[in-house]
Amino acid sequence: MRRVCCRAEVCIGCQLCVVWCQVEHSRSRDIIKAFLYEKERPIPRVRVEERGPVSFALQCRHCEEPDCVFACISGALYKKDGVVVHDASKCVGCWSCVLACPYGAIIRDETHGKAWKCDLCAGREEPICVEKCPNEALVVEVGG
Amino acid sequence: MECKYLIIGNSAGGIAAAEAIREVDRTGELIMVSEESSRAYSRALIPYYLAGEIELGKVYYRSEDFYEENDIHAICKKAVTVDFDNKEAEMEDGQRIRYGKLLLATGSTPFIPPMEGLCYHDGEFDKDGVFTFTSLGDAIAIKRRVESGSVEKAVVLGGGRIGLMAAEALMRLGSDVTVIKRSERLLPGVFDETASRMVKRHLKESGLRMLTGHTIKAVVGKRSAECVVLDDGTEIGCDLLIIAAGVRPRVELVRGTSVKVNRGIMVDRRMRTSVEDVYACGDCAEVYDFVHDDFRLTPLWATAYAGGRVAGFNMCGVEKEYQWGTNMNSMHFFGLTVIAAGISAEEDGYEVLKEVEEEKKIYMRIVLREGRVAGMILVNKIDRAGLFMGLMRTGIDVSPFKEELLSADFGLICLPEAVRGAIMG
Amino acid sequence: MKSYLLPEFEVERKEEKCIRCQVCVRQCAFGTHRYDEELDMIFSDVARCVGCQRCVVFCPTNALSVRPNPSAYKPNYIWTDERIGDLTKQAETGGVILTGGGNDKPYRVYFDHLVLNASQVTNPSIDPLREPMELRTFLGCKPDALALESWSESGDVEIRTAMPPNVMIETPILFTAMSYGAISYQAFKSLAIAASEYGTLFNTGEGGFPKELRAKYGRNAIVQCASGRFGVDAEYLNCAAVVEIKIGQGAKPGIGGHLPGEKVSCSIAETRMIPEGTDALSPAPQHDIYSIEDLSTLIYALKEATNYEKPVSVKIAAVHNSAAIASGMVRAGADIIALDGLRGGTGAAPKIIRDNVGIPIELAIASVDQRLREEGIRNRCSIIAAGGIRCSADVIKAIALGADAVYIGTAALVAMGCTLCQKCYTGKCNWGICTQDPYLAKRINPDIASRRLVNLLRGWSLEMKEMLGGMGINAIESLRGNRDHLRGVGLQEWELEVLGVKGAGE
Amino acid sequence: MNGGRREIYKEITACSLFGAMNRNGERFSGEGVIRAIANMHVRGNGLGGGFAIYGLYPKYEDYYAIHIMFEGGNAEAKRETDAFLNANFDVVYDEEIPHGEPHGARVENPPLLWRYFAATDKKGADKNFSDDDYVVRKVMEINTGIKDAYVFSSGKNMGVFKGVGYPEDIAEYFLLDKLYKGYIWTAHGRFPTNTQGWWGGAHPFSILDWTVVHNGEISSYGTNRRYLEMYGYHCTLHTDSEVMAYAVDLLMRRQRLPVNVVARIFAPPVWTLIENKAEKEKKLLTTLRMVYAPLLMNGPFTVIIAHHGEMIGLTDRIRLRPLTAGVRGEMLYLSSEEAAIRVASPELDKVWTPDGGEPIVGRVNTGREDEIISIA
Repeated sequence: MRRVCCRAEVCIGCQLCVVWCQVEHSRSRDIIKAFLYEKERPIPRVRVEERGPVSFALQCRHCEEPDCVFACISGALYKKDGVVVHDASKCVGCWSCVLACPYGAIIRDETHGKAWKCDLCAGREEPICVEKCPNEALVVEVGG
Repeated sequence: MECKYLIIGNSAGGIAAAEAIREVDRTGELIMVSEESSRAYSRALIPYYLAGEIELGKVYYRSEDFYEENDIHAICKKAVTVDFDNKEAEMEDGQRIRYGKLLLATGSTPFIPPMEGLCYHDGEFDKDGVFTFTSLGDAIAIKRRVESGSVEKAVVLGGGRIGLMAAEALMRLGSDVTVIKRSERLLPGVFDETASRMVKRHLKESGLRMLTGHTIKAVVGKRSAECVVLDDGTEIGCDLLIIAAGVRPRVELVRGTSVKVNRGIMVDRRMRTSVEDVYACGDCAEVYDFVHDDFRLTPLWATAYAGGRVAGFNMCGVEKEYQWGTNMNSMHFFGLTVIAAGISAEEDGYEVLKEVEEEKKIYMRIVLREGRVAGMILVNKIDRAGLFMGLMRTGIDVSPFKEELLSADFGLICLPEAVRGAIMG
Repeated sequence: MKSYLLPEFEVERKEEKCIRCQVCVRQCAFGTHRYDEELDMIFSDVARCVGCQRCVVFCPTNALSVRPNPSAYKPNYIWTDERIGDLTKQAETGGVILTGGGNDKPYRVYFDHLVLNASQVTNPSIDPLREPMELRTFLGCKPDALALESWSESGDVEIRTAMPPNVMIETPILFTAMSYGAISYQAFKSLAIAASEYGTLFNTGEGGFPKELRAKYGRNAIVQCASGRFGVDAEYLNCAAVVEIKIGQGAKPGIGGHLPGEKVSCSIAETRMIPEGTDALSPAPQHDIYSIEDLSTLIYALKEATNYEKPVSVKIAAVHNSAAIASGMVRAGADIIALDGLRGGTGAAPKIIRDNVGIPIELAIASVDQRLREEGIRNRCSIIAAGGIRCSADVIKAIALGADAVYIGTAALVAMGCTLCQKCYTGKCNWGICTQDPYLAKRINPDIASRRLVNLLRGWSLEMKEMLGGMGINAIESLRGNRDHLRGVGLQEWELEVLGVKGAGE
Repeated sequence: MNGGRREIYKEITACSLFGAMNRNGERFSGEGVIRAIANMHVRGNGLGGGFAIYGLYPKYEDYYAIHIMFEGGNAEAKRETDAFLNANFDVVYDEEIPHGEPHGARVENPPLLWRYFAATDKKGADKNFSDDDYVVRKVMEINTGIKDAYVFSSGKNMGVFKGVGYPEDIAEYFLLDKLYKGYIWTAHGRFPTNTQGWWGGAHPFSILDWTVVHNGEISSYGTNRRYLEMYGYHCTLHTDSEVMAYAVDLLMRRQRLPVNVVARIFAPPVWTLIENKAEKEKKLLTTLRMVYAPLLMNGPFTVIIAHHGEMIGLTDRIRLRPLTAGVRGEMLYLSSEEAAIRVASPELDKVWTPDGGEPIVGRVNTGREDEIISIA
């Protein structure tokens, strides 16, 4: 299992993880282009929950027994090498996964009728949110 | 033939069980028997296919090499009997397969209410243009008929989830669709009055004609269905009739055997039937419902998968209990997303939190039982559904923060720190 | 009342780079930035900006710059902008002007007028990359001589002299007193972690020592016993490495302290042993110390309480007669003399005090060291110099003048993120250091902050080793009081004399 | 020379040190020592040389032999000194120190050199001082109080002879090979680095019967000096060798620390080595470094320290200056160069280079086996 964990005690709620997640999943991967010049702003796969002084970033937990995978009617979600993978080309936007995920970590893209979730920035050594978190609140947890 | 594991059925439950078995036992001989002569597909996707939203290739649930990769011997035959004493199943062609453990994942069959002028036998209607809508075969046949250009008007019997999705698909394909529905309320037992009203309005605005409070008395037509006659005598012409009046568990393999059957095959929380080494899951079984704390039919893709997984683990000696499921639906009708789960429609004896914005078709209804979430209906604002589902499943007392439940940004953050820590690990 | 104050800063936002992510909005506790949903634009109210640069650093597109407001009154050597600003403030509030940080007025920084020696030709400089270079220092009283048990040359020698307690530090740099309450728990803990990782000490200040940190960081702690006596009990004293009596502080000699009740959270209250939400008032004097004899009583009370196992330090602000006071302190039993100079920092002090009271630390070190030597009692104490130590060269110069070690405060805060905006007293530190607001305090991640602090200690230590090596010295003790390695530049005769150094070229 | 080839005319950064000791305490002539130090001629430059000889004045062995130089033959200084000595000592004999012709010996501007043999004559509060402490105080008083007078030797039955010139010239000037015998001879040839050459500034430096010859530069001078000042030692010569002599006096004579301990104070092991020692030694070494940190002699040095009965050789802890030891029979030799030892004694039983900070201690034979101690 591999996942991004948030140490709430040092999450400062700056939302830079959200910003950089969007950049990483944009067409250009350039922050200014992604936000100001690309037609569509990418959907962040991380959300920051905040209540008073407490905040934390939340993304797919890549569960051991992933409810979203069980619920997925299309086979778009599956588990591979300890990671819950989402094949967007198979996703039909039925939102069964949204209903199943107890963390609310699956994000709906209503425009395209696709679900999105943390893909651990496949292809990057370290997910960008972890790399860019200014307070090292986000860490990659590897475990059984 | 002989095998360690025999799975009858090749849909969600069967696949889940096979996958679970392979997580534990890479080598034990595993045979899957299915009468449908194709690789596993997702039954839940057939409306999408019919509507043209996805191609046929995307209907398949697992990759082409799934069986090979998992060392599964897939046999495309219909199992006709099982000799539970000798642990042997017999195929339609007389082939016998001895098994060590058996999983019955036989699914369900569509329910066809009696109608004059229509005969249904062995999966076949005696008239052209009449279809059920539960298999890929159904969808392909309907699609072929629609594409041949002969369907201007269609009638769908049944206003449940499948009926409505079939209707929507047909409309997208250009047909004029009428839905005949017996009850006044949409999805009774799932929707309350408000949800029903809201969805109905949406369906109407989307151009769907729905006649509620009616059944079809007769189907008229020589070779082909040409017209339906309702219980009040109304006649509605049609080129296509889809009967989507629900499903019944498919239990003929165990009828009259020592395997106990109520409405469906009875299983315990480990998905064991009353006969040793015989398991059942999915639509054919009465599985545990954690909200009601009893065993009942829950013919849903997700519960079938989760149940099959538990069955698979138990079949290869890993003890697991199933407590995953309840009635839980994520639906969408003409773009309106609706989620309902657990005890959603009841009022009496429950505390109900709700927020209604009739105009915007926003509805959030959370049903609490003794301070714990027992059910919900969400229209349009469904993003937090999983959290509520999680709360339902964990049975956490939400009364300390129940005011937060309906807030726009409700999240794990609203939970007491200890609870949140336990959930997030 | 309409305020006539000029905004101190100007915020410039490059619209072509602003992605409206609102990170700046969230980062500013002073509410400088505001997002307007309707226009999808962010506006900045410059009057609120304190110039802490948090938003500038955090803006992911570098769209922001914050710089001094170019608006200024007519240039006037006497009535400067600062003077006019202060007058305006007082006319509007009728109060004492508070400030944070250290004295920023252009008093002569003697460190900048002292230059170091280096070996050339006759005496090889030592390469610290190849040769051992030792910074280990012991703080505490040393006997004048050691009596040894065995005279035989067999090598088996017993020490007969009872050694007074000493504390070992791996580099002669300590973190000065900054209390939990003045700084956030996270910042406090960061200092503790860094001190323990690097093998030096941090000072709890007068706000007590949170119990859960004691077991792990006590051996690296100097615990203060100050005029408010907050959090002082036997366990507090005994968990530490050194006990320090705080008489005065460089930023506000002769002035007490005041932690307002709203900052006294449950945890702070417990640590300080006062009711939650009450003001924590530190009186200006220690009310049981009105003389050297009284000081001696307290020193020995603390030694008694700690079983004579810990050095007792006495910290004073560097003032006119520090040398004489220091002599008295040593005779009163102080094992360590901490001198806090004119440029020492604070979380809150009346600006008029901060900017006008005390003497520069360099002169204080020199005069105290010289006085103690003249009296033959320099061995009996260690001297820790504090107040405006900005870099490793300052440390080296302080030691060459006669200090055993230095306290750093502001430098450590800067390492953690402080940008010296001097708004500590507002409790809204955007860098999470000088605040008790949990939303802001968590901006200090002790993992990161302690790493930054350790890096600072390592960097300075490496530089010190380079400088020592250059002088042909491979152990810091050979620099202590070694004023031959210093020369003055641009100093007057009396200054050279007080410092005990020759002019450059002599 | 600029633009030309490098001419090897001088070994720079060098002083020459030499010491010889008869461990049976038998007195020997300085002829071999003088030849040995002369063999290292190129290490010096003629601006300083000197000798210390122990067992020098058996006839006056109970009296302090006080050697005093009067700069420029200052008669007023001599008068003042004589009066001072007469007031504070019983002078039993005094004379000009015998010497040859300056020109012949190639020495320049010799001061007036006088020696006094005297016992203390303590009065009043001074009676509280030991004889030795009294002498130290009086020496400091002459050196700091009487212009142009400088006591350069003040022990019993020993003496220092030094001046500006090559050591062999100094030996010749003082007729050392002809007039004297001793059981320890130390010698020094100087390459002055930081101070101009004058007769008093040559090595050995001495106080009472402690003498030091030193090669190197002590970077910790300021620290050492200011520490010694607290104990009443005032370094008038502004040379690092002087602090070494006073430190030796403080630690070995006044505090009675054994030489192996003193070596650990002057040249302590580095902390990483101390940490690996057994608990007891670790504690000792740690305590020594704590208490005597200001007497760590930091910087490159080799030193030969002598007093009655003992001769010690020591280098700094990272051995930035050379020291070689050699043994032949009862003779112990310490030298900057092995070649010089071979001049004095072509055959050696043993010759070795001690590690940095490791003292070589030779003792007059007391019947024990370990007359030469070296601490590993």
